[in-house]
Amino acid sequence: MTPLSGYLLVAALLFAIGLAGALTRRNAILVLIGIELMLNAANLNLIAFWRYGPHPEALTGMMFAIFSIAVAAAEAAVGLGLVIQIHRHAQTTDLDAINRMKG
Amino acid sequence: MSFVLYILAALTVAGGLAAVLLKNTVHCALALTVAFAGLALLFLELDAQFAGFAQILIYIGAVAILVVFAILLTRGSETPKGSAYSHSPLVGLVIAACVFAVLGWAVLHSTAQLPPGTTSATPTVTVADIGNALMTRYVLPLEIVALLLTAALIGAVIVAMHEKEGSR
Amino acid sequence: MIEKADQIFVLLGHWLVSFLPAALQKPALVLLAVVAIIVTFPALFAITVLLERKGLGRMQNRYGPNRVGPYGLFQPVADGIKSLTKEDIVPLSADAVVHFLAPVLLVVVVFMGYAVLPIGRNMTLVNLDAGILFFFAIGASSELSVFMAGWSSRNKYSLLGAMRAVAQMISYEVPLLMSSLAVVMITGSLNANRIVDAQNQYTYGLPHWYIFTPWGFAGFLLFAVAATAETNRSPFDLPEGESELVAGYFTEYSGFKFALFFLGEYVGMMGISGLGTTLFLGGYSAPLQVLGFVPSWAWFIGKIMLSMCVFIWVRGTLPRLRQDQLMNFAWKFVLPLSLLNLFVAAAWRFMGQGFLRWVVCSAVLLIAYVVMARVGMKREHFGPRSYRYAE
Amino acid sequence: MAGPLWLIPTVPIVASGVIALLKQPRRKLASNLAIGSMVFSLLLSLVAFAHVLSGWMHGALVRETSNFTWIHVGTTPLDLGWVLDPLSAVMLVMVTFVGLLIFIYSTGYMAHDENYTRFFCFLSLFAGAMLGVVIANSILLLFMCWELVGLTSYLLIGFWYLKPSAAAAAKKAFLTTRVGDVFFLLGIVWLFGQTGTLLFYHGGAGSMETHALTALLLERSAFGLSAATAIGLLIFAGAAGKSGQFPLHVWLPDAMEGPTPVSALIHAATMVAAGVYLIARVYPLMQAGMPAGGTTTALSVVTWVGAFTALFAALIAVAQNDIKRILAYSTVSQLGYMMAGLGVGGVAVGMFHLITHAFFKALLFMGAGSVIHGCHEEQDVRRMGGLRSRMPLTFGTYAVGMMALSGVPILFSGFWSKDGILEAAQHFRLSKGPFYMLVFGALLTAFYMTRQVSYVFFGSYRGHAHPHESPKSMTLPLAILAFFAVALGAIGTPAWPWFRGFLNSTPVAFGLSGFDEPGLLALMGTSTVVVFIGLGLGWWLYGNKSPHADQPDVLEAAAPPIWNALRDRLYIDEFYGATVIAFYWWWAKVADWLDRDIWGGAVAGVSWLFKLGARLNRFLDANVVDGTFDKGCEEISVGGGLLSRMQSGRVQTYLRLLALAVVLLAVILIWSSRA
Repeated sequence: MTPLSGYLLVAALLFAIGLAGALTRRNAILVLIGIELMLNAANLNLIAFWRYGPHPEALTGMMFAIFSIAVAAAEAAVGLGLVIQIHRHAQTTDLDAINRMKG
Repeated sequence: MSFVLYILAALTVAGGLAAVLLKNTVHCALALTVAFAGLALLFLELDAQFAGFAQILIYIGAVAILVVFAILLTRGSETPKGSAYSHSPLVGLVIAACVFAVLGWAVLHSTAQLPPGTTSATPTVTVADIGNALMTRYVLPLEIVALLLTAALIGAVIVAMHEKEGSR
Repeated sequence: MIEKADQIFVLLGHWLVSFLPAALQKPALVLLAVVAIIVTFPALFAITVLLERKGLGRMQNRYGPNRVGPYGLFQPVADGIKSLTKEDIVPLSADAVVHFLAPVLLVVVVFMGYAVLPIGRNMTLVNLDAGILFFFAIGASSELSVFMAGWSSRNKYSLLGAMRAVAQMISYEVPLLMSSLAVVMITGSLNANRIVDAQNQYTYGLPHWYIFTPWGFAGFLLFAVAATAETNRSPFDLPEGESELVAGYFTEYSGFKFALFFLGEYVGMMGISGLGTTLFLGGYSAPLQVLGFVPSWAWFIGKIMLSMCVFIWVRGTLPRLRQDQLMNFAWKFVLPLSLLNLFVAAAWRFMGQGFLRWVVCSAVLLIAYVVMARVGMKREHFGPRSYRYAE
Repeated sequence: MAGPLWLIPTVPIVASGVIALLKQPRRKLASNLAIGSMVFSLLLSLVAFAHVLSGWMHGALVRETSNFTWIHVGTTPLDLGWVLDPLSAVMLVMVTFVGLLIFIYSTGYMAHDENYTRFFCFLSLFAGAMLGVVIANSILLLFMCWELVGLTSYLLIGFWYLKPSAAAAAKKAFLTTRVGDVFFLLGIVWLFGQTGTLLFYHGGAGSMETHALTALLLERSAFGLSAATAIGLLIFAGAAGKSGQFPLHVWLPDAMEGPTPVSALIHAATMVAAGVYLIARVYPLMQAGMPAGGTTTALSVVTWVGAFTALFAALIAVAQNDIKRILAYSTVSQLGYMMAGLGVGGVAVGMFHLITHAFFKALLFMGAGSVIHGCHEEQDVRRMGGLRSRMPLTFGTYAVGMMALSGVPILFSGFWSKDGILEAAQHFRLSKGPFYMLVFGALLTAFYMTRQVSYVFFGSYRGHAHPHESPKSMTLPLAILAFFAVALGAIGTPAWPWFRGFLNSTPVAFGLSGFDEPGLLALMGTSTVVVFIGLGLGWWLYGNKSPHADQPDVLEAAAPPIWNALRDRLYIDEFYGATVIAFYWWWAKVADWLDRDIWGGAVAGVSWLFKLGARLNRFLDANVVDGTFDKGCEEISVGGGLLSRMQSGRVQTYLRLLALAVVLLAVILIWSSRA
């Protein structure tokens, strides 16, 4: 088993953990945490591919990782802002309680 | 397939699991930072110095703090009374498991077919190279990201802004 | 001979490890260096504490500590022993694990910062390509320990103190970075050694320190302000404002953990002044060419201690800000100026040699400073509360 | 030189635009902008004037035009352009100069008004429009600016729009002038139709030039009038509307509701003079085909109307008690003089009176403003008195203006200009009527001015306020104007008829030979005597005694009915009320009735039918359709319920479905790729 696949497996595991968190946790913030984990797993993938790819000097994977880190920061800021706003409106961050869109 | 990788992977995964499983929200956040740190170290292990430090700076220095702030602002710091999990968590778990299964299978299956020659050759990438790349080939994405960040900043401020009395 | 004096520690280290088998030499050398750092700076910390207590005493018309030993010189030792032997109290409702981890993390992080600082010629622990970035990354994670301390204590003073501290650190981290970026930009490298080398040259016996350029000077001032806030020193020491929150985020700490916080704080101060020295004050380089015979590490230490004295002096002089003033100052004054400084540095870079760039750059910065100060004062940006905690 | 002429009106207009954007508190800036623009225009005007002057010195008739095509309507081009000739040059200088003084004056007068900036915005807009009227070489451009002037006048009369009287006055002014403008527009269209050009002077092709005029003369129209005459009359109707000639004078006295500087600038010096100027501008048309020494129909109409207005307004002015109304009516009558002067004596005579009048009437109005300001917005002359000592500067200047207006001999400009008109009227062929009217008017003028002055400045103070002298910014313009009210006479004496020479661009030389004309000296004697009779009468009746505010006027005591008739402005407004407005009222009623009963009834019937249909429809709906329809709805809603079960509104449900879908997709992908 090559080191690349090792990293990829770690990333996949992390992604799955994040997904599980996002899918099962009650608290909106924890869902966000899960999403962050997934993003990071993706970053790990990018870096790993960059490192073991045929053209590391092209920096493509690295750049993608850096950009995605930057974007993730923005995503976190906006997401948490939304959570705070939701908390102001609904006085809770329990996602099961917030089902006003119920059909 | 070094020994360090195992340790770091264990650290990261442990952090991630803790972040997802712990009951107390703040503990989750702290565990998340552990996961982040592990990832940063993994990046370093992958000779991606810049990315690693950026990871620390942004995720531990900013995102984690943001999360913590959000937790305190939403009074989430005290452990919830009832179950920490939403309705029927098993379904979620199963789905996550499926995803992992698919991904893992894909990884193993595809890397098995990879020609084994292309693994070594540590790339020598200095920060200067990254800077040049950012300023030449990736300048447009850079600008766009800058724009995005500005927009996100303003947006976040406006979204989280405290309405004055009587505006609602 | 001078060369020997300069490289004494390096040579010493090599000599010491030379007894070991070749395989272990390299890690041993690193270990040695780490130990050296971990020994040196707490010693400096002790001296600083004494200096501070005596100096503040003088400034406030009283004797400082003068009982233990001649002129109270052994006061720090006594303090150390005391805090070691004191009972370590952990509040019942506190989150024990986090409560314990917080000071440890702080100290670890703070010491890690020294890894990239060139303490002397060839005396950088790890000569990282992205050293400065590393320093900032590590510094950023010290906020986390502060938060952990405050939150885990289950004490509203601690929590408020921690939130204040974290907010303040985040706010001032941005100008800190920005003002350092100017240097990085000019040098074209994030490597601390390169930055020092760029400054370590002389014309007419005068050094090329960045502080001796308009943008460098402005940058240094901004950096100093941001650093003071970053390390929660007065006048930015709200998180520990005794009058409001008993002792801020380490209210609930006692004994050795408290000592660790204390240590961490001062070592952090030294670290950040070391960074400032590296960035603006020419690192370990001598202020005059003729003084080149003095060993480089001496210069570095000297500069750090000097800036510590400045810290103490400021603490003895300035009153404490209000929270909203603090925030407004960061976002509406320091940050814009540091951004402008970045542009000015760029202009400096491209205006070639000659006299003109001096005039232009200084003029721009000066005018901007005056105008913004005026506007800020008139608009009363230091006015009503603008910052909120959890509602 | 005609090229940059357009700058003169443009600059104030731009200034007004800028001021319009200013916020309320930027008062200083606003007034400075307006004044600055005026100064600029004044300088340019002076340059232009000097240019014309030098040309005249070299014995050449300066008439430079610069024309361009504005737009093509279909194939016919609409031309605009501006002209620089003695007429416009003189007018330019007058307007800009008086305007500037009044602007300065306003900074003092309006100092406490919260709509300061708005005021100056309107004021400089007006100035620009007026200057546009002056330099216009295209009757279309002239009409545009004409209307713009009307608009600003409306805005400024109604400046204090919170006062209902002001609002009403503004509306009245607007509508009344509209009446004239309709005729004016007709005239323009006709002229354009006949001559095919809008330009006055266009190198021989203009409508005011011989080629076109002869054509117009030959063209016959209704009542056997030549097209020239008919058009002239139509245009004169417009002029009469603006210049408040009988019977369209009613708006002008009411216009005094506006701020006093406005009255001074618009309703004394410039805008009302625009009518006169218009006649002067189209004078070639008016006098087209004039037999030697004779006159034309158009001109005689102008003369009669003017003379009648002069007398009639003077009569009314005698019995007014509002300081500004008196001046307003005197303005009307003076405008009558100008018209008559144009009618009998040609451009120079009328224009000369226009210029002198502009100065001393502006002076009088601003003096009145100063008085009102000093007496704290008191306008009733009976509640003033004895201000001589209290506001000496105002008194001095006002006295000068009053004497100029009443035409005190030799010293004052009014004398010379009025004298010119009288002399011309004396030689009027058709009848001596106008002459006698004007002479009597002169007497009345002297009389009512004396009455007013003695009411306001002599005797003892009868008001309740504490009068005080006005600020520098108000008295300084007064002084300057007073100087000109005296000095301007010098350029129009028979001895040295510079003005006439300048306008007709004929050389003039100084020489007392000018007085040798038969009957001139006699005439001057007569007018002198008349004036002094007026003054004496006034002083005898009102001088220095201070009747109590409520006790009846001397004349009122003597002859109540006449007095009341005069005081009520000879019932002209009432007459209009009883005829025109009543007619409209009645017509509106009729229309209303038609609408309400005939059409309304029809509509109601139709709608009733529809309602019937609708009722039927509803009945069907309720009992036939709904039954089945509701069933269907229930079915659907039941089915929908099943579907909507999935729409749990829980984010995580959606997330899960998403993830599941991803998994399925991946599986399918892999499977397909393997196969």
